[in-house]
Amino acid sequence: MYGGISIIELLAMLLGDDTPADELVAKTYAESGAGGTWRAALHDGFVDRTQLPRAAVQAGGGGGAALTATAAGGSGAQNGNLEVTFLPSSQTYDGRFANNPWLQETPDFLTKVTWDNVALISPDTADALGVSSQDVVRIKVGDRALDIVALVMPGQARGSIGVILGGGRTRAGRVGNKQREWVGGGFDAYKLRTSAGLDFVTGATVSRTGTRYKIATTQEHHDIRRGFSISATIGDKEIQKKLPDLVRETDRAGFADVAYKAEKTHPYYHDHEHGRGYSLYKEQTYDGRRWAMAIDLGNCMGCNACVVACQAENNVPVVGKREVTRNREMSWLRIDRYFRGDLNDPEVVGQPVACQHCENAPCETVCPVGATLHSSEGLNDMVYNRCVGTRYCLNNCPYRVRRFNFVDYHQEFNDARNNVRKLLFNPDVTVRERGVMEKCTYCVQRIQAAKIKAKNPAPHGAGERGPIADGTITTACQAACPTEAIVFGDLSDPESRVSKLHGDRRQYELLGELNDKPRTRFLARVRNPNPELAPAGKPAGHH
Amino acid sequence: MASPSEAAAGSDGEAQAVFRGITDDVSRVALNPTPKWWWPAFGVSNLMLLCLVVSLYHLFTTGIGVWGNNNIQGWAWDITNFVFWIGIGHAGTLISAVLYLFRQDWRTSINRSAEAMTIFAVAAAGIFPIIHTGRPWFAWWMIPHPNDMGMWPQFRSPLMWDVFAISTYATTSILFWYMGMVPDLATLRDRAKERWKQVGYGLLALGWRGSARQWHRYERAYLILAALSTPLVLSVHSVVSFDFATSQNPGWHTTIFPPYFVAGAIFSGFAMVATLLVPLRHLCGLKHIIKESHIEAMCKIMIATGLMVGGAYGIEIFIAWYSGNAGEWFTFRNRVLGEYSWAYFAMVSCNVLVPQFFWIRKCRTNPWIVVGLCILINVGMWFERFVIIATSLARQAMPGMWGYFSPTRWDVLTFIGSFGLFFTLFLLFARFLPVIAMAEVKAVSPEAHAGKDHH
Amino acid sequence: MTTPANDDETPGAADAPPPDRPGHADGPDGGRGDDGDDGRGTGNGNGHGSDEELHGLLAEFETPGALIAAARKVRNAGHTEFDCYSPFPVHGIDPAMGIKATRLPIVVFLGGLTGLVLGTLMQWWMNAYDWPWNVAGKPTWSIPANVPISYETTILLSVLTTFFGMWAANKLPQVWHPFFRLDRFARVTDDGFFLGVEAGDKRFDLEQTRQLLVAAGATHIEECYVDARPEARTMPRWIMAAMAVLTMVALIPVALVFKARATKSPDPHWHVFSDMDYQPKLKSDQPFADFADGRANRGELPGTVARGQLKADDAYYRGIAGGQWLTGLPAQVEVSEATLARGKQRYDIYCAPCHGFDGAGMGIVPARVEALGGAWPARNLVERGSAVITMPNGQLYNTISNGYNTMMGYASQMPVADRWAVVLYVRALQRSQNAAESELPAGSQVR
Amino acid sequence: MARFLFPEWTQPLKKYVITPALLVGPVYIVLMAALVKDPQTLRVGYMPEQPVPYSHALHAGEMGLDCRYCHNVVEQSAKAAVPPAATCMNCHQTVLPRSEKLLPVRQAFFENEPLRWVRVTDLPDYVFFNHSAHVTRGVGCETCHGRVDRMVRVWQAQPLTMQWCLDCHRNPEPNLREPANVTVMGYQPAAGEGAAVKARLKINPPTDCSTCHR
Repeated sequence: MYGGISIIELLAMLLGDDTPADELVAKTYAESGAGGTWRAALHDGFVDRTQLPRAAVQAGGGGGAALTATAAGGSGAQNGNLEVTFLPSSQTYDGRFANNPWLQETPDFLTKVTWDNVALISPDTADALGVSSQDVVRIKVGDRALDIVALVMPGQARGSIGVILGGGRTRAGRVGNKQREWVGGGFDAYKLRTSAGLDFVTGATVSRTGTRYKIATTQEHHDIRRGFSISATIGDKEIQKKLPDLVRETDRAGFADVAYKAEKTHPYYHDHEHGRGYSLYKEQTYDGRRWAMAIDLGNCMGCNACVVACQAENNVPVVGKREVTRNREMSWLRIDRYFRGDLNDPEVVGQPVACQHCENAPCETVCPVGATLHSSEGLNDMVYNRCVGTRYCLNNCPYRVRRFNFVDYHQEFNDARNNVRKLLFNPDVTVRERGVMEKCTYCVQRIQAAKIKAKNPAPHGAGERGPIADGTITTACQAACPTEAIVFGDLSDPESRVSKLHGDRRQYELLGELNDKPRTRFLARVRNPNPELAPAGKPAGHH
Repeated sequence: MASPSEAAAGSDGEAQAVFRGITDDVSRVALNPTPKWWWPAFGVSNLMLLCLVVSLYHLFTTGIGVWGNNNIQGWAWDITNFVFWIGIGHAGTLISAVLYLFRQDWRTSINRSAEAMTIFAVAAAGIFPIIHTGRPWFAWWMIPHPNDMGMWPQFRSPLMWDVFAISTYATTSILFWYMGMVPDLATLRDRAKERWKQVGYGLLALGWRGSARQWHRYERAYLILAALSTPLVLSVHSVVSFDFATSQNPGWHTTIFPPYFVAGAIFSGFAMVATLLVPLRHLCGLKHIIKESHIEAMCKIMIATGLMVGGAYGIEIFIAWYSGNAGEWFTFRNRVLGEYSWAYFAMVSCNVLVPQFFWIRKCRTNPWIVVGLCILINVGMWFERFVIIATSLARQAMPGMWGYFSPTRWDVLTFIGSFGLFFTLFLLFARFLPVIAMAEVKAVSPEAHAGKDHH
Repeated sequence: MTTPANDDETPGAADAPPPDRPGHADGPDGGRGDDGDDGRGTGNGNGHGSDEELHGLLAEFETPGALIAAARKVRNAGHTEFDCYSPFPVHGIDPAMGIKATRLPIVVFLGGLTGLVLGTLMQWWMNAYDWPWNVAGKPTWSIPANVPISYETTILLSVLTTFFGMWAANKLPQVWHPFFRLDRFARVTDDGFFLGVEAGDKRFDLEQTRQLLVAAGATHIEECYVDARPEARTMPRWIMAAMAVLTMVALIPVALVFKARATKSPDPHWHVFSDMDYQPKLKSDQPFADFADGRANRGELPGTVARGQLKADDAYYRGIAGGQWLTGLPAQVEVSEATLARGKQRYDIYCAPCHGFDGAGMGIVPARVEALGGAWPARNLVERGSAVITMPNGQLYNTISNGYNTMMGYASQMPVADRWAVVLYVRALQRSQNAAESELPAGSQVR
Repeated sequence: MARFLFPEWTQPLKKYVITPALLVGPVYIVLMAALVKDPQTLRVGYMPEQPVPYSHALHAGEMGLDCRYCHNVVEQSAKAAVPPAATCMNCHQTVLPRSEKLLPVRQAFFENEPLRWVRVTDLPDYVFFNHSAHVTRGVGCETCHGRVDRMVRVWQAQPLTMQWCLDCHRNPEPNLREPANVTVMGYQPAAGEGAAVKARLKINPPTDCSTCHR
């Protein structure tokens, strides 16, 4: 864009050849004998029939038992003999993407930490060390020492400190440089990592430095373990009670029962069974298309691809660390992560939550100006330019998926240096200003584009107008999902994938007892753990 | 006719002296040179008002983000302050209208200042629904008017009900207050010595001359306004409570809210009236008009409403448990035992325990104790709204979006500023307008029947 | 404590010197106030000026009870144009004076009813009729949700009717009244009880009425005069002038608005609130200074191939087959009436301006050049023996796409399919322009 | 100081000044606010200076060029496209090739700079209008842009407010014509033409929020 040159060109120039890079590559391609034209290969993105041969592998016997023992017991090492493992960051990898604010603000899929890298300590070890989350600890290995903020992480192995790499850079750029506590930037974990121990080192000593450092997480926005102890217990107990309702799961045996219906598995609210079927008034009906989504929890692995895709597609602003600590992250799609069971060896459950597009949307009733209304196709439309920002809809949304622009998150564009970043915006989506509410729209810009395209006559010929075939419209999150956990489509077409998933016996509505009639439905996960890996005393699946 | 009036009626000149005494004492407050205590008080109020101006400027130029509100607690101090002030703004109309309908003659000593307080509290409350919006410059979209968007307001929203309820209430309160004040403004007109006051009060008094034919219609209109204000005052806080009661959130979605809010409003309103009047009667030398018995009566009402509010707290919890609704029950357990339990216990102790001191006579008669307890009650009532709004929102149905609210300095400044607005207006009122309804006090005094034949 | 109002307890004090009335020393009505005071100063019936007119008699009583008794007497004496004045409503005076119950409650009821109907109609019309929104799947009209607002509008209109109705019925505001001229009357808002009989009453007689009032127990009786000079009753000129000026000033914005409506302006329109009207995003047709070409639109990036833009088919995209111009048509081009119609439409839009609708080369552009004194005929596409007739389809397609000689390429204006349609149409045009009459279908030959 | 007495001439003031002012004043204020805010006052008639004195009246009117000659993607895309200088040069390399007025066009063409036309019809960025969806359904250019063939310098002819859009979305028939004639200026649709087009093309314009706001 700025007339730079690529590595290939630079190397070629050093060799005295100033052919442009694309020609060099094309030439190499032609010489490689891969067949076909370079242009075609570039278009397809791959060259057919060049994959590696399929290999046959077999699991070695008995390995599982050993793994189980380690996971459950851990090393139980004492301070001074702790293990430190170096983990690539899920956001900045080894630090190379540190200057990308989208990634910096994407919450890590397990820790939900943004803008910083941390040292993960298991709850037991943390208790033994007297360390709690947000304490800055000094990790010493030999003569090397690192001050880094600790995060008590359920599921981290006992006696092992997981140090996440990728922070503390000083020349990454305006975003990625190590900054003040309120801005983030993390800690330089390479102070501890030598070529002698690239993946892990042992013999570490951990001590508290006495200072604290605010971590910005998008879940448990503050440390629930601090303060009044009953409060933490109440919250934790409640989460454990709610979980089977929110994230429904079954095991192979449960699923084998032909009468299994995820809808009926967990009556958290006692009237769940008979909360349906009666209405005081005549409800609205939808004659035409009915857009809907299905999210298969069995496929979702919490990789965050959908979160970033949504951010890119929908002009979702990056708000910065301080705003995240104030619970003001703007991401329209969040992946809730919960721990279940023993905190030292928990099961992790995740759930992507965006606007559910309820047919009886509680947010709509309360808007005084009609800024959020239902479309004739069942979308819960949000009109940014009508919004006066009472935030009542946010308060009344049981799923808490609405996001408010508390300050002008696009103020940086007043600065000419950021001009080029305007190119990041999707021109088909409004860039929201401060004071308005926003939320997932089911990528309505894509829906509208497809609808117009389907109705427009073909470039020539006498106006062919076709229906929108199932799969023509993909939402950004769906397109990015590597496991196809998200399916979007039209419920009025009984053959569409989404219709079939909505009829699946694994489907259930999130908080269905409220009778909001969400258009997004979840499919219960079928857990099928290896019995040898399942921890002792915890049967695989527990319903 | 009661016997004291007969005694008073014995001498006609005495009756006139009594009336003149009332006129003198009340007019003196408005017409005499500014008392020494007024300027420092006004200065402090103005400083607080300045806080409001500064924080509003910062708010309008930066956004709601200057406050601690977030995507979990969309409302926090802003709406807490709004409900707090609107609650306080209930006592005035209640004293004026309801007690008038019940023929509680003692109200005449306090109704004028209580009404004034109502209006100023409604003014302080009224700014919050507007400034709490993200784009206050578009708040006028809530007023139904033809426009080039072809859009109308959405009347199912309780916020629209609020718009109508509060504007009706503000209008009614102001008209009621002003109408009641006209004869007294005429008194000030006729006694003012400076030309600007003569003209000013003269214009405000509309040429009132106490004609019997005019008194006749005036009294009838006053009665009608009282009759209209009584259901209105009950409806306003009910409508405010609908903001919460008609929502879907556990902790908000409660049928008990309308009566509970109204009781709380009367409770806090009387506490505020007492807080203001106890010093006022000392400072303005009105002890013989605003008598100790009036303060005591207000204290007794506070015991009653405090118990009602306490009962509501108990019933809320009972119903949450009895409903068997797991989410509801959790919200209430969390309220009492969760991370906001400090706010809950502040609320209960201030609202339920504190008024119990009023059973003791000394606590009702000692001005320091009365003011102290009343301030505590208002603190408690603020916490009640905070508990309902912020703590209910903190832990709703999705544990993935649980959070904790921390106010910023701008939250505090805005709140202080709203007090500044209230006190500034009240001090201006206490300085320039008749703080006591002279005509009404005269009308209910035993001397009003002097010289009548007994048939 | 004494106040000016009760300095004069004795009737004689009515002869007190006239008070100062500053502010009326000059102007057309200067001295009017003094005249009024003179009238009052000598107000006991002797010697007031001829420009004074008797308004009535004002009697003072000591107690409310005395006032009631006096009112009854005056009424029994047949007076109707009289009124009692008191600092507070004296109970029992209404029957004594014969005041009929006011009709205010009925008016208020009607006002409230109007409020109820208007409030309900407004909500129905706005939410259920004019634009029925689908709000949370609820019915567009359901009474319960509309009760609070209907209720509030009912109360609001009732209150407004009460308030304004009462003042209107009382004929207030009326800051001027003859009795205000009497210093004593100032006590009516303090401790005085007065009964005033107006001179306009048909039973009024100065002496008899005075006797009646004395008999009724008045402690003090005064005559009240009004200034009868016309200049005291006409508005001062400056008020008229101010009103006229105000009216003129109010018309200025009206004039400005109508000017704005009637004229065109090169200035961009005024955004009252420009929220999100201009967003930081870049749209395809926006300028963008950070790129050398000044455009935000990047077009195709060199060295990349977008999905679906491989365009590997030479015959279709370039009109070449086997290194030669394509002579037939690519497989994608369907020879049909629809294609031909499309081709004609596109030809008429893009080609006809130069080549003419008949293809003869004299379109509007060459005609314009000629009119301006130049000469630049476009190529005749249909001329018998022209190279255009013999050139292969592929070459014709290529000429449309990339231009030839002074003709620019139309690849950016016409999609590929359209260009082939135009090729098809040009062929048809050539054929039709050079057709023999015998080739026409039977029945359409020129007779 | 003596009492102040209001003079008697205040009596007619009530009748002739205060009451009329109270009645007329609010009406005046509301009416003026409405008039000022009215798009007819604020928006219609915006006629900016253009970098080149291009005359639609000459090209589209007198010479009869089809709108689509320059606004060529109007049938396929959301935007009608402001033509690049190359489109001008299609003709102007031979017609008036040395004209002073056309200097910016030649400069833009030969130096690959954009010709910065000033946008006349500009909707706020939160409104997503799609030309193709309207033009291919038979909404004429003229309906929104007015008689461009008579404008020497183009000006905004319609208020383009939401209410104005809604009026047509709710009752499209009066503004529909055979799609082949969309570019015809001064077109008079035959009786029943709109209804026929609406039925044939199954035109049912939505009034959902997300139709225009995304």
